[in-house]
Amino acid sequence: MTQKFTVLYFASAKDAAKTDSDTFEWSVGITSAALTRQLLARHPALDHVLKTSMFAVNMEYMDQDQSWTVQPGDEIAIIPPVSGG
Amino acid sequence: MTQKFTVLYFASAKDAAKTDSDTFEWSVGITSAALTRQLLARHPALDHVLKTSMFAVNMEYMDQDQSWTVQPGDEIAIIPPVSGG
Amino acid sequence: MASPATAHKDFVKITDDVISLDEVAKLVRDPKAGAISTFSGTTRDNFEDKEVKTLAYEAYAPMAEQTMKQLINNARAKWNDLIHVAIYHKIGDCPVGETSVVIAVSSGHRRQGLEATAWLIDELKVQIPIWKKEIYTNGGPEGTDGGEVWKANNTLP
Amino acid sequence: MASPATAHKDFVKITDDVISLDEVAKLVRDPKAGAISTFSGTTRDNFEDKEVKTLAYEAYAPMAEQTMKQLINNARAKWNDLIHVAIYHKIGDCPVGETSVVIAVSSGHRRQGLEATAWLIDELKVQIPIWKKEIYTNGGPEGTDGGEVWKANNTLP
Repeated sequence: MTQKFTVLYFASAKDAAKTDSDTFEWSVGITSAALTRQLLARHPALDHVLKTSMFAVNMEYMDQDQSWTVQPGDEIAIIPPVSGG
Repeated sequence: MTQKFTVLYFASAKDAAKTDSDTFEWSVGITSAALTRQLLARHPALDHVLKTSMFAVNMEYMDQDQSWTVQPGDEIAIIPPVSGG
Repeated sequence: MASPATAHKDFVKITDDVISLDEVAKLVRDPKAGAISTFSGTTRDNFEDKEVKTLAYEAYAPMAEQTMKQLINNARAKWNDLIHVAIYHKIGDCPVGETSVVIAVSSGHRRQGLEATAWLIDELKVQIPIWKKEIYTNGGPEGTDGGEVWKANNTLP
Repeated sequence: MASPATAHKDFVKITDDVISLDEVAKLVRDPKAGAISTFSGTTRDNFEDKEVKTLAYEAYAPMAEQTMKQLINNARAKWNDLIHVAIYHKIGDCPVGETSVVIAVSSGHRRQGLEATAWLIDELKVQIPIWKKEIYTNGGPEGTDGGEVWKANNTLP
């Protein structure tokens, strides 16, 4: 069985990716840096957005200064600068 | 024509005076100190209340450290410590 | 071009009626407002371990309304972003859970409205000629009178 | 004897519906509460001299609600007098004058509720995954599109 993970796009990330979500095939040990490369390979227009965005994994913000490893089934979200209120 | 002024009592002052207002006859030059004496003569039970109350004249608080003179037609109020809110 | 500036409006009222937060908040709505801050005072069921049955408020109503207007003027002098301001205070009985006072402030941005709301309730409690009588139950058989007392606001919040 | 202490309740919601201040404030009513503080964010008709036609909000709804709950937990750790707390945020269109967010906090006494309300809206604006798009009129003929832009909250209030 192929394992997968999901990436969600919101706001300017959704506009750049022209979709609100993607599914990627999971490969063992894929890191946040490798994820970023995969995202840009699929959606070059995300380049600018990713520079100012945070990642959330399973609805928790990730520390931007630390690398992390994607797990199968993870729900990863690109969180551009927020503007609620 | 006899000239008059009114004194209003609120809260604990009303309880002590057992009325919510009185009319006094105005005499030339009556001061705040003389007013206090007249109030106590009419309502000895006001003694305790007056120690912690303010006067308002025509709906303006009076400076407690300054004497003032009652004018005919004045509406004077005894304002015990307030507790709105 | 944004629409022309709105005239600032003040609403003050001493009322026998139940106060509706929504109604008071609606008074301060404005297309120029980005924020509406409100404070409601409600009757707590206890005061220093005594069980409160009800509160009764009394006011020197015309002076209370005039003093509220002065308070709003003073707030406008301190915070220039305020748009409309409303202060409603109930008199008469105010049972547990009911609203005794509502302050509502609209402002362009949130900071000044929030600060002004906190300041207005602080000042109201020391300046406005309104008095609260707390009527206690004494914890004995139903209906037993636990006494009543005119409160004085202390100056600490 | 005062009645037993109330369980503290949190209410968070991301909703398509119009938000009623009264409804949200009613959620936090409690016989132990002496104060209910609220903050409502409303759509202003202008941003830096551009005329705003409408706002549209988008949220990562499940994470937004979860993050709101965490925010409330953090507020409770800072202020121990809070009773119930509600945070409602609208998504979708939010025309000028309409309410995008309501925060309501009940507390035993007023100070902590007022402080927590101000803190919660500050933190909401930097932490909660919600995005606002401003859609402008350009001041030309009716219906002319003045463009739109995803906003970012700056960290200053």
